[in-house]
Amino acid sequence: MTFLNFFISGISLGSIYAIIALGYTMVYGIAKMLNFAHGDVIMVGAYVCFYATSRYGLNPFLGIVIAMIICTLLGIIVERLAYKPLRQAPSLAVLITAIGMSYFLQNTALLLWSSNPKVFPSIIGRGAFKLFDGELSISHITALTIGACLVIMAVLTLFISKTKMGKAMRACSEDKGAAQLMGINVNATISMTFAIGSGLAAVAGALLCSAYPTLMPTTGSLPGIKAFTAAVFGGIGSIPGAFLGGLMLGVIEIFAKAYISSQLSDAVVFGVLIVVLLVKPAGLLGKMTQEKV
Amino acid sequence: MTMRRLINLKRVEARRIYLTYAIVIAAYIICQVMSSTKFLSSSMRGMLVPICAYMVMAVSLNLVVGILGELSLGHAGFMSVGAFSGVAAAVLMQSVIPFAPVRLAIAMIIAAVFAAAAGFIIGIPVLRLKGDYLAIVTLAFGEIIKSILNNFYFGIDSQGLQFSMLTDTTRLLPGGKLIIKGPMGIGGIQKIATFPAGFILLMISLMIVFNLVNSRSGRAFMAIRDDRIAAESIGLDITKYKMTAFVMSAALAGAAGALFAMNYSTIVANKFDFNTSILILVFVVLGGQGNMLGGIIAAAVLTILPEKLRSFSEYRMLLYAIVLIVMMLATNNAEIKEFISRFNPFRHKEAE
Amino acid sequence: MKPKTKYVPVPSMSILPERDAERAPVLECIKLGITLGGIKAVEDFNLTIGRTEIVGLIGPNGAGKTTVFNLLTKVYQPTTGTILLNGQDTHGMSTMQVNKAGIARTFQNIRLFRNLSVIDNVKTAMNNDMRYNMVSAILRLPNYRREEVAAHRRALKLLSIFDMQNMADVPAGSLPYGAQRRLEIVRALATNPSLLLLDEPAAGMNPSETADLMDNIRKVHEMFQIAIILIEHDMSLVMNICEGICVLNFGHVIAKGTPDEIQSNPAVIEAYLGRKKEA
Amino acid sequence: MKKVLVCSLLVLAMSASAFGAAFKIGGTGPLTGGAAIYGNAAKNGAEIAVAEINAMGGDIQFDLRYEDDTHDAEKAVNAYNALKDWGMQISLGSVTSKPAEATAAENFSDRIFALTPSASSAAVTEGKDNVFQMCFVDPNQGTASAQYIGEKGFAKKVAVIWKNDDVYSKGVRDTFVANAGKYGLEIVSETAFADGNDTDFSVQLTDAKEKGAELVFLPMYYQPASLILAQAQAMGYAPKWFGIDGMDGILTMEGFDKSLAEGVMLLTPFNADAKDDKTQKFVKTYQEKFGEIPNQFAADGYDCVYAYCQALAQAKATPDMSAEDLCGKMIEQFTTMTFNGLTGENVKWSKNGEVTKDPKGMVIKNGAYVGLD
Repeated sequence: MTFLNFFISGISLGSIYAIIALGYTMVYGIAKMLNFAHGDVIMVGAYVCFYATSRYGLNPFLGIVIAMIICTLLGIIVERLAYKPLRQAPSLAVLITAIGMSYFLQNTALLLWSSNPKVFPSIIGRGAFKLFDGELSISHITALTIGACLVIMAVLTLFISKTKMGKAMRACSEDKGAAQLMGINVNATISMTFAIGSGLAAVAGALLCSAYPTLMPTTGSLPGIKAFTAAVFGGIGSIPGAFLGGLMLGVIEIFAKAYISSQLSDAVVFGVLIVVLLVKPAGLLGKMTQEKV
Repeated sequence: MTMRRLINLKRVEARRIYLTYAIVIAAYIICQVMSSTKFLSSSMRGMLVPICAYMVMAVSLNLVVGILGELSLGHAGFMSVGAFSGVAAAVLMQSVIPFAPVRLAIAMIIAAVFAAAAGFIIGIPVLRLKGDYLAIVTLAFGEIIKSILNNFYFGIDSQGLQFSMLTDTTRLLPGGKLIIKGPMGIGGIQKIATFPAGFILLMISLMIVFNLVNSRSGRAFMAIRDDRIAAESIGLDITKYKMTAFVMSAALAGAAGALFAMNYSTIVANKFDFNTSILILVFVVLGGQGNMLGGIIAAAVLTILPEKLRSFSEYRMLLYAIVLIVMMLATNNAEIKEFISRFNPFRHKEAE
Repeated sequence: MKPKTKYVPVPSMSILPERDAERAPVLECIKLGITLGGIKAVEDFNLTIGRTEIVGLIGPNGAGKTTVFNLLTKVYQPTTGTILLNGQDTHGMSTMQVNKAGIARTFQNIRLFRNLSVIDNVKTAMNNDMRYNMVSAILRLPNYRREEVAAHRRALKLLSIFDMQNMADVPAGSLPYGAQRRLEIVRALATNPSLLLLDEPAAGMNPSETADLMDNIRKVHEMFQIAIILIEHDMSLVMNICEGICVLNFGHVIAKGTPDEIQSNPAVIEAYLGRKKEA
Repeated sequence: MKKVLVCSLLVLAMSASAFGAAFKIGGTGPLTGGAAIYGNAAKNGAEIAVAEINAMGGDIQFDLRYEDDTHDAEKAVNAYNALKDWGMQISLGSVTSKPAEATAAENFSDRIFALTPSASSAAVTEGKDNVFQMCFVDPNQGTASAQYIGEKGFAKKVAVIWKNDDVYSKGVRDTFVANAGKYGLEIVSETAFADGNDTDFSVQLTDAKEKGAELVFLPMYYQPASLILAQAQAMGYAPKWFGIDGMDGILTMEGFDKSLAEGVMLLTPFNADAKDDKTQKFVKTYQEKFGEIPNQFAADGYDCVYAYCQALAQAKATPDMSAEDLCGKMIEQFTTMTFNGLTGENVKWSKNGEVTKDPKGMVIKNGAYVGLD
């Protein structure tokens, strides 16, 4: 039973990683850049949601909607100002700019909202589903996160495969030059990707802080890196991969803490990542592309 | 075909190498003179050694990122291995070698050897991967090194060296000394790192990298970077050369780590985290991949900049972030670059 | 450079068996095949190349010509069949090992080391001839200087075959197209191959450049006395220069023979020449 | 109106140096980054003290400057050097332990006296005659906690959760574990966390619960502690909780459900709910100026400045003295004087710079601190 409880803890942590990883993977898949500022957009989303609900007493779900709107705008602005001018630049330059953007968002948050941690009110309370006479409990927020992950995954998959914009995104991810020649507005498509990714980040922020309720300007950065790892784990660029990678990372982390060593759990998590990549060099669900000779 | 439009790479490269040496030497002399005549503020004087260490880190990472063309996000891990092994070695040698500069030199060599060994072990799995996957695995190794060092205890007593993991079970005999104390790192370090030592290490690193680049190994590195498949087709052993560059780079990072650590009285594994790896990567990218002088200048500028921004108090790191973004835009956006190059009289000689 | 011996043309055993010579063939492919993505890209490919023979590998687009090159150089490992290089089975070898064993190639889409100078492109290919180690390089020991000077001279000599010695210090990526193609050949030659694979060397060249290239290939052939396999769409080049021709279609060899035989082969005309005549 | 007054006091404080009659006092602390809460609190506390002292217009006037060290030894030394260039005469060391170790070494070699508000690692003062601490040393907190729990008979079976990559947490945990046996405590569960996996504590809590721990000792700052309390409640685990001074601040976190902390015990020298005038005045000023309730870091910062004020007055020091002269005088004063501040009465310092003051055992009842005795 303990094992199952740990498993559920792992799933609950993993679902948070998964929802952050979805944003990472989507931006990577289409814009081919590692958006290290994604974690900080999550933090901004969480702050907006926090202020909307605790300070202005709005309904939590309305808070999330407001956070999504603000984060979407933020994503578009960031993309326009910092990433768009570097479309032709080497990918490393974009990576560094993203890191600069991450510092920028963190420090802006520090100035705006101070360094004191805030306790985030859970958007759906702190209850749990009890199973087996209370031996097992799955908190509502975990259930909600997993549900949200599945819904987002389904919607994203449908969006990408069915809509015109989604098809444009797929085309851009395959070959930007060819997409342009086919009359696709590559810039608009990439902006759209950032907008969606940032909107997702707001949801992720609200869920992250509902599950683990402290909020600081640095709240997004470490889960961001973990989620990025999760995205790679599942095969970066693959939407189901991000979900699977996130869940697995969470479960591995909890099991490593429980059965190996709570001090070395990070080393174990990253060790597993390395082993997985050696066996499957493009991640669990990633596609290996062979260079044409 | 107009030959005049084509640049003579050999001449450009030779000029760049001499220019790099000349600027480093000149900067050293100026700093040394200013420092001895008290013309340099304490703040600047205090940064001389770390700047040297960061410059060596930039040169070292440039070997992997700029010359070999592989992205490493865990370079601080090697610095960490070097820092811990170097300082531990220096502590152990304290009574044997009383003369500090010699102790420092030996400690840096030991640090380089340990970091190279770490580079080799890590290189075996890492170099089988490509691109972003390789990058994420270096990040993972950086975190693993940090995690392990945070749980590593190392001491010496009359029975010899004692190690333990997770908890301190070294049970040192009376008179023994616990050198590495897990998350507390190493404390009470004798500050034997000096600016001249940093300068010498930088010059040696430059010599190693420049001479390597202009040899069969260096050509092989760059060939692999430019086209791996073609490099294989002309019989280059990709794995061997990637490993060579990786290990060499790790060794230099290790020596830099030892220099850095011995400039402070205390060192912890958390110092060498992902953010430090990124910082070094920023030096390399900002200075231009493969451009040693650029990396060195970027290391100096980005170390001094946050200090010079202190007068902006709470806006300091915000400004730093803005400056970083603006610099990346300015050096990488074609239009802005073109605009800036109009003001640079030397530009046309160096640019493609 | 290799010692110059008398040039004895030794034509292909397979294509021209009656002109077989006393020396062993440089390359023998026996029932070579590969499946890529479920499609049999090449199947039952048999070819034997004599010691100093020039063979053309032709066929319509997508016939599997470059795949054959990729099989020979182990970019792909063949699913079936055997490749004997100088009588030695290359099974399990990597691209690098095959090159050391004597195959050098050029690429259909030019693959130069663009940021390296022209001469460094050539010297990189001489890497396996050099013996000095990293310590010598870092400390600039005498053996480093000696070997570097020797390599430099040899590289210049090779470049001079293609009249490129005056571009030695130019970045390879900034060379004009034709020069880039020539440099790829020089780079391949610098690895001392016994078999040179040229993948569409004349692609994108105008007729006068093609004529120059033809001369150059002949010159190389004569100087180094090596076997050459040539993939080419320019029929005048192939017919002029090749002693034997192998025609590939849909991954299968449909004809082998001398240029004259191929030109009159009805299967070839139907599959290839008939439609390509205007080219 | 009061805000304006405080602000103008601050302006006065900052401009005191213009007259050249103020002591230049400087400190480093994390003002940005993940540890910014602690640095800003200490800085704010010190600023209030300086404003008050300067407003009184006595002989002792201060010119305070805090530099950001981002909780990093390297940056701390840079910050220290920047303060030296500014002309710092006496130092507030650094706020957090590892940076403080690095700057203390500089203080020692430059002969600039340092009194750190909150850097509690033993290595900060070790072997340095001119570096003093305002807070307890980590080892003392560990021992004191074990003694307190053992002697009061709170529990026999104890679990410890600590932050493995944090010097403070690790330091307290080490001496707590080493001394637990002496006071009849059995440590049944020991689990750790670190930066990057400090969100989910289910494993640590399950371990403690399954091993039957009656009390969980939390040597850590209040931010992770708040998560632990919330998660324990969610899994229905209700042991006794015992924290140390870093736990202070948990009640003032914006949005924190105070019922979670009901019954949490902690050893702290300061609590913002104390009824004495001094504390109440400080808390009021702090709230007006910074809009938050001060934690112990702020109180430590505040006390440091007042301790300096007292020592300088007693030593009859003047701002034109060199740092080295002041250093000698301060060593003399601090090893002999007794100080009454927010964080303790009859505070004394030993020759090695460690502070002696009584830790107050507190328990949280109905969302407020109550003395444990």
